[in-house]
Amino acid sequence: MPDLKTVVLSNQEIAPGYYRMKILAPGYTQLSSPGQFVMLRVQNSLTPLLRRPLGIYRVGFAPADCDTLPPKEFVELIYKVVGSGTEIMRELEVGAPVELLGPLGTGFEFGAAGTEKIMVGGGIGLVPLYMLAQELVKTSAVKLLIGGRTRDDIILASEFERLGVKVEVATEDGSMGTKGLVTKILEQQLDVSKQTEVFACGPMPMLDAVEKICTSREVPLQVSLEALMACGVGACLGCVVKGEGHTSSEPNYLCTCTAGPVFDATNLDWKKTAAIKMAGGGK
Amino acid sequence: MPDLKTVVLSNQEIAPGYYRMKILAPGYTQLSSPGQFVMLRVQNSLTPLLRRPLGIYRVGFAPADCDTLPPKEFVELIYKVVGSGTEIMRELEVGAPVELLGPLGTGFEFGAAGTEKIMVGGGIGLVPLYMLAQELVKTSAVKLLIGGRTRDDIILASEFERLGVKVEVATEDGSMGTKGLVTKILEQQLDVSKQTEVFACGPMPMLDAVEKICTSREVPLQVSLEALMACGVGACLGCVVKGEGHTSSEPNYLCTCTAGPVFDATNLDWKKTAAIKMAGGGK
Amino acid sequence: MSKSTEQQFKPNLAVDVAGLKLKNPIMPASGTFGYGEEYSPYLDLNQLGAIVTKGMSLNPKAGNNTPRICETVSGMLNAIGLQNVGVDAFIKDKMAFLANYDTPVIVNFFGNTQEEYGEVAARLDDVPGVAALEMNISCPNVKQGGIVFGTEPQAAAEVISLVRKRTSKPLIVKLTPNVTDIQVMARASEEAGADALSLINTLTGMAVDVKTRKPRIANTIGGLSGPAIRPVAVRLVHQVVQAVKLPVIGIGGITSAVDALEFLIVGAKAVQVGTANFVDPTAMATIIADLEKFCIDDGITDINALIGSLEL
Amino acid sequence: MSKSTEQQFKPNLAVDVAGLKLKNPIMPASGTFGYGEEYSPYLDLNQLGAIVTKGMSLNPKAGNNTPRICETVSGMLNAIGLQNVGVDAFIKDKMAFLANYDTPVIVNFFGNTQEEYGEVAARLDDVPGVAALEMNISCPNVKQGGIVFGTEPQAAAEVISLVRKRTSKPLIVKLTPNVTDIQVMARASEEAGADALSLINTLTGMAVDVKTRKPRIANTIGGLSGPAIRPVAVRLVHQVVQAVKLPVIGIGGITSAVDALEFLIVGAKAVQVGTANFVDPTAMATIIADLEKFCIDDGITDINALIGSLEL
Ligand SMILES: Cc1cc2nc3c(=O)[nH]c(=O)nc-3n(C[C@H](O)[C@H](O)[C@H](O)COP(=O)(O)OP(=O)(O)OC[C@H]3O[C@@H](n4cnc5c(N)ncnc54)[C@H](O)[C@@H]3O)c2cc1C
Ligand SMILES: Cc1cc2nc3c(=O)[nH]c(=O)nc-3n(C[C@H](O)[C@H](O)[C@H](O)COP(=O)(O)OP(=O)(O)OC[C@H]3O[C@@H](n4cnc5c(N)ncnc54)[C@H](O)[C@@H]3O)c2cc1C
Ligand SMILES: Cc1cc2nc3c(=O)[nH]c(=O)nc-3n(C[C@H](O)[C@H](O)[C@H](O)COP(=O)(O)O)c2cc1C
Ligand SMILES: Cc1cc2nc3c(=O)[nH]c(=O)nc-3n(C[C@H](O)[C@H](O)[C@H](O)COP(=O)(O)O)c2cc1C
Ligand code: FES
Ligand code: FES
Repeated sequence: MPDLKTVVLSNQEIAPGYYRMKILAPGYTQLSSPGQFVMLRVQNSLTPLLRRPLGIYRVGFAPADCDTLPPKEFVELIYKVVGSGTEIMRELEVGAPVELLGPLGTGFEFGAAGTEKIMVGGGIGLVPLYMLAQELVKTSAVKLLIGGRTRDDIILASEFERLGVKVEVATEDGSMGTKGLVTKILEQQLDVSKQTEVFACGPMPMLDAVEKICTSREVPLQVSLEALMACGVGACLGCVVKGEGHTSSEPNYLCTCTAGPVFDATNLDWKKTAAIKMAGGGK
Repeated sequence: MPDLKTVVLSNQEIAPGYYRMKILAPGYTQLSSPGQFVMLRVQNSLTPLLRRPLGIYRVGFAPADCDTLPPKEFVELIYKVVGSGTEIMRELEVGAPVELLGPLGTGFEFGAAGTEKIMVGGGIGLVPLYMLAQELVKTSAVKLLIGGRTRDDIILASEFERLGVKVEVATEDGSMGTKGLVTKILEQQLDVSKQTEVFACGPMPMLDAVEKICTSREVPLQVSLEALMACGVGACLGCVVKGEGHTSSEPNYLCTCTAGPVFDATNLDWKKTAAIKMAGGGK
Repeated sequence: MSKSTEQQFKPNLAVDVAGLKLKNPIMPASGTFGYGEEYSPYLDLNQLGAIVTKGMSLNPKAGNNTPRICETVSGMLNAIGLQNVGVDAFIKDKMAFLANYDTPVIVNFFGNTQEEYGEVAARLDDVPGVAALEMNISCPNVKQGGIVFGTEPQAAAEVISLVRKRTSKPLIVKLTPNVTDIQVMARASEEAGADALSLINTLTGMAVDVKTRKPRIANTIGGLSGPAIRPVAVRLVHQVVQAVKLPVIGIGGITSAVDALEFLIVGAKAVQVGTANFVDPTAMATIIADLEKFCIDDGITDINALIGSLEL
Repeated sequence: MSKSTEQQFKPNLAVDVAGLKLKNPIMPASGTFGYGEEYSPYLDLNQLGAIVTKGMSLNPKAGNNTPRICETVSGMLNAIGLQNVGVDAFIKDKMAFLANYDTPVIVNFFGNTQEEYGEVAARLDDVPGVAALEMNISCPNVKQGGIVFGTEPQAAAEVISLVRKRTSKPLIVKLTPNVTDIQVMARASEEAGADALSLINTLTGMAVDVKTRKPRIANTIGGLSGPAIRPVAVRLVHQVVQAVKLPVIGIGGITSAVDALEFLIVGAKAVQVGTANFVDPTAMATIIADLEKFCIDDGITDINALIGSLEL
């Protein structure tokens, strides 16, 4: 989990409002596991003050600038511009200095080899599922169910297909794939599947619905959560969620940044977690 | 005194630590008079918070990008990198957005046509003297005495020579021109001159010495002062200097931003003004 | 609501503060807008909810030595020392300009003693065009060994009562944030006869030049203002709104409509913009326009519906 | 002095705070450095002047609801609610790790009642490896209707005297900035038996999400920290240094060696770095290196010569 002062290798819009950024990141191909994240300092300045937590989309090596140099190890992020920090990220050019802390947190367990894997995601919730898919396809059939309001919210589908993942899409307005919520196609899938494990990342209402579906069918579920974070390393206790059995006299707070961001759904006090409103970060 | 949201036209190092920036500035060729300044917001961000006061070096028109467009009216600044704001300025590229308030303040009186004019300056103190020289050479013989610690501090000499100004240099280490303080050559000049008017801009110890010399010889002197400024328009009362006859029961504070930055030396309570330490701006 | 109907209404931005009718809740903070004239080339003063002048005292005041200001992280320190032309010169020389506008003029004032406070208020009482008085109680009480009026409920109540007797204009008392319990000060001001409260004045602060080892401002200690202090200001306004029935004017670090909305939502009836004027002379015009836009986007027809809309 | 001789000395950075010998004046602020272990991958804990732990209470404490933090302009609000494992679990589970380092460990603690404060101090008293206690008095006194101990000189003095009797370790009292007169609190703490004072704890603040109309943190009000508050902190440390003889540890918005120097120059013997750790986990190492560089550049052989060197 090095703390790197490093540079942007590339930064491009991939869909309206969504960007892909490659950052030079020595060590990341060895260190990163699916579901982990980084804390990115978008510029050396006191506004915005805090680092931004961003999921690791992919790690790899990019060709060097000339033959005699070694290839460049990178981490790739996919981000949506929502506020001050991501606004600044959008403007970063090749070579811009950034500070990168990571990989951080506890990622996904891969589950039993061979059993069917269903991933459910929406928007930037797809980000941590990509590296997971890279692993899962090695041993199992993998499906990805993507949900969104309209077709503009559906990103990265072909990237997952290229890994051999079977992708299905649901949009609320029917502009792409099945019309309706992604949970509808999840239920249809689970109706026909036998041994399945589910991995989900996305907005809290979606995770909440997925949890209800999986729990009622006794399907194992791992979820990746978001939380407001200051440190990313378990020091500030800002990012906690309530764990299973939490009471105020016997607290069981779990740090999203260390115990998570990926949790086995049964380890969470699900009702209280689902009630968290992220109140936007914002200033 | 428009408040412009505008852009950088060019930005280059002209000597170690000194930069020249051209900014698109409709109206400036008509509005600006020698000795005035601008308040520049170097970027749209809350750190640094305040605008920076910078003297107007020159105004003019730059060729348009294509024949069918009108030429670009610009203001040109010369700045030394000393702290957070000028650090950011240094990094600004062509097209970078900046906010420009000005021209502000009261500049130089040109004095009697025909009498010899001696300008004394050092470092960025030369900046406001350039437009002054452009005016003075129209009617009078103009000399510029530049002082500095070493030859690296001597900037813009050839620019003034090109206007027809006779330039003499003094450096404390003798690496260029006369060895010693610029006030030494000022005294030599005044010894041989008859009707002379002096215009000075530079560090306070230099201005203080110049004032003593001119007062003792009854030579008219205008000085351009620096002060920490928040508003630049006379509203905050942060930038005051003590005027002639100032006492605490009968205060005579003058705003450097409106009554100045150029003052007739006799209008200032010179002892108290010379004692001001600018304590660096800094944070 | 469809896009087209959304655009069809013009939301009401007018608010009422202690009987003062303001076109909108945006006005400058005292000491950051001179006597109004200084910013008139940049801003149509008729657009503003009100104009608040630099603080006036009985006699002209010289102010502090220089340097008087310095920049801090997302803020600034000032120790201007309340330099002003004195209330008589103000009435004679500065009010005439402000009479050209139909915007209510709020005159900020202070004194070194109770009597001075009272006398300044009395002199302003029959001046036409003065819509209200804003009483700055963040000043040391010369007779009480320099303890700041606004940090002692008893001292504050006494001077406010005295001023109350000498003016018939709406009296806004401006509170200092440098106290343990702002609710005590707010209640004391209410009971003593204030018509409205405004807060916050600056937080006391200091900065040091590590090279020269000297304070960055001549007065050693100064007042911190700007965006850095906004969370403290929002908290104090929230606490005051809960403690008193008086209308409250929120002040502290406002640079944008969103910043202003924080104060309105916690319950301020209007807000003052200070340091932001220095950074952007047109800041208040932008804030007013953006407030209107916010209302339209959120389907709010009257900004008064937003005031105090905090959900706890 | 020529460039070459300038480089030849290694300045002394060691300071003494109430008998505690520190390698240098830099240590983390409580609650921003976990129990030390969290940052050990990024920083050699042996480099630090001291390690200050998260605040400990008698029983484990659950802390507040979420969201607990939010970013503000050049700062952040937190209302963690003093979540901690409880003093016994701390002694059992967390001290073992810290024993691997030769850096003094300062344990921050608090209570809901006088008795709880006393009991926590007593349990830490004979724990080997605990170099000193830092007593957080910014907590509401449950028995006194929730008034914060640190805002009432009498309440503060009582609880400090009581703790003083139950510990033989150096006792650092950490003051809250949310008071009218910090000098009164500082003197009360000195008289009650504190060996050193540390300040400031966070300023009380609040932020509102204007879209949802809700406070940004679940607790409504939180503590403001970070660079935004530094001028307030420097002022308070300056005032405290003038009021008492005790050594003072400066805290508030330090991100760089220059920031730390402001506090040292006004008279702090050491400083704590808080929020900056989140922004840059190596901040303290950089600050220590830059302090040394500053001394070399300025020809200062002993950092103690800088402490209190303010020129007024
Ligand atoms: C473990 C984890 C992984 C994430 N992965 C991704 C990703 O791969 N792609 C992506 O686009 N986004 C991701 N997010 C969300 C991302 O952190 C926020 O969108 C981002 O911080 C917003 O910053 P901003 O400055 O643009 O917004 P602002 O609203 O200006 O941010 C203000 C403050 O709120 C925080 N904040 C705002 N929204 C969120 C949020 N949803 N989650 C956490 N903090 C927030 C910011 O970090 C900052 O501290 C992830 C969040 C977490 C916790
Ligand atoms: C009327 C006037 C004309 C000037 N003309 C020029 C010029 O043409 N070229 C040039 O290089 N410099 C000029 N200066 C000085 C210039 O304003 C400062 O160098 C600049 O503000 C430093 O900003 P900074 O952020 O780099 O430094 P920092 O030290 O980070 O600035 C911190 C604060 O102190 C203020 N400050 C610091 N130094 C000065 C100073 N010397 N004068 C006034 N404020 C200061 C800054 O504006 C800012 O508010 C002029 C100053 C004045 C008052
Ligand atoms: C340069 C300056 C001068 C000020 N002068 C006064 C004054 O004369 N009277 C007063 O009540 N407040 C005065 N203030 C305080 C402001 O009115 C306001 O309360 C404070 O700056 C906080 O608002 P802001 O953060 O928007 O600047 C002054 C503030 C500044 C920055
Ligand atoms: C997330 C967080 C948790 C904190 N927890 C504690 C604590 O448990 N005990 C305490 O005395 N201070 C606590 N503080 C206050 C800090 O120790 C410090 O006094 C304050 O943050 C100011 O310093 P800074 O601006 O460098 O952060 C906490 C601060 C933060 C930001
Ligand atoms: S973000 Fe600080 S503990 Fe998780
Ligand atoms: S800079 Fe504000 S009055 Fe001159």
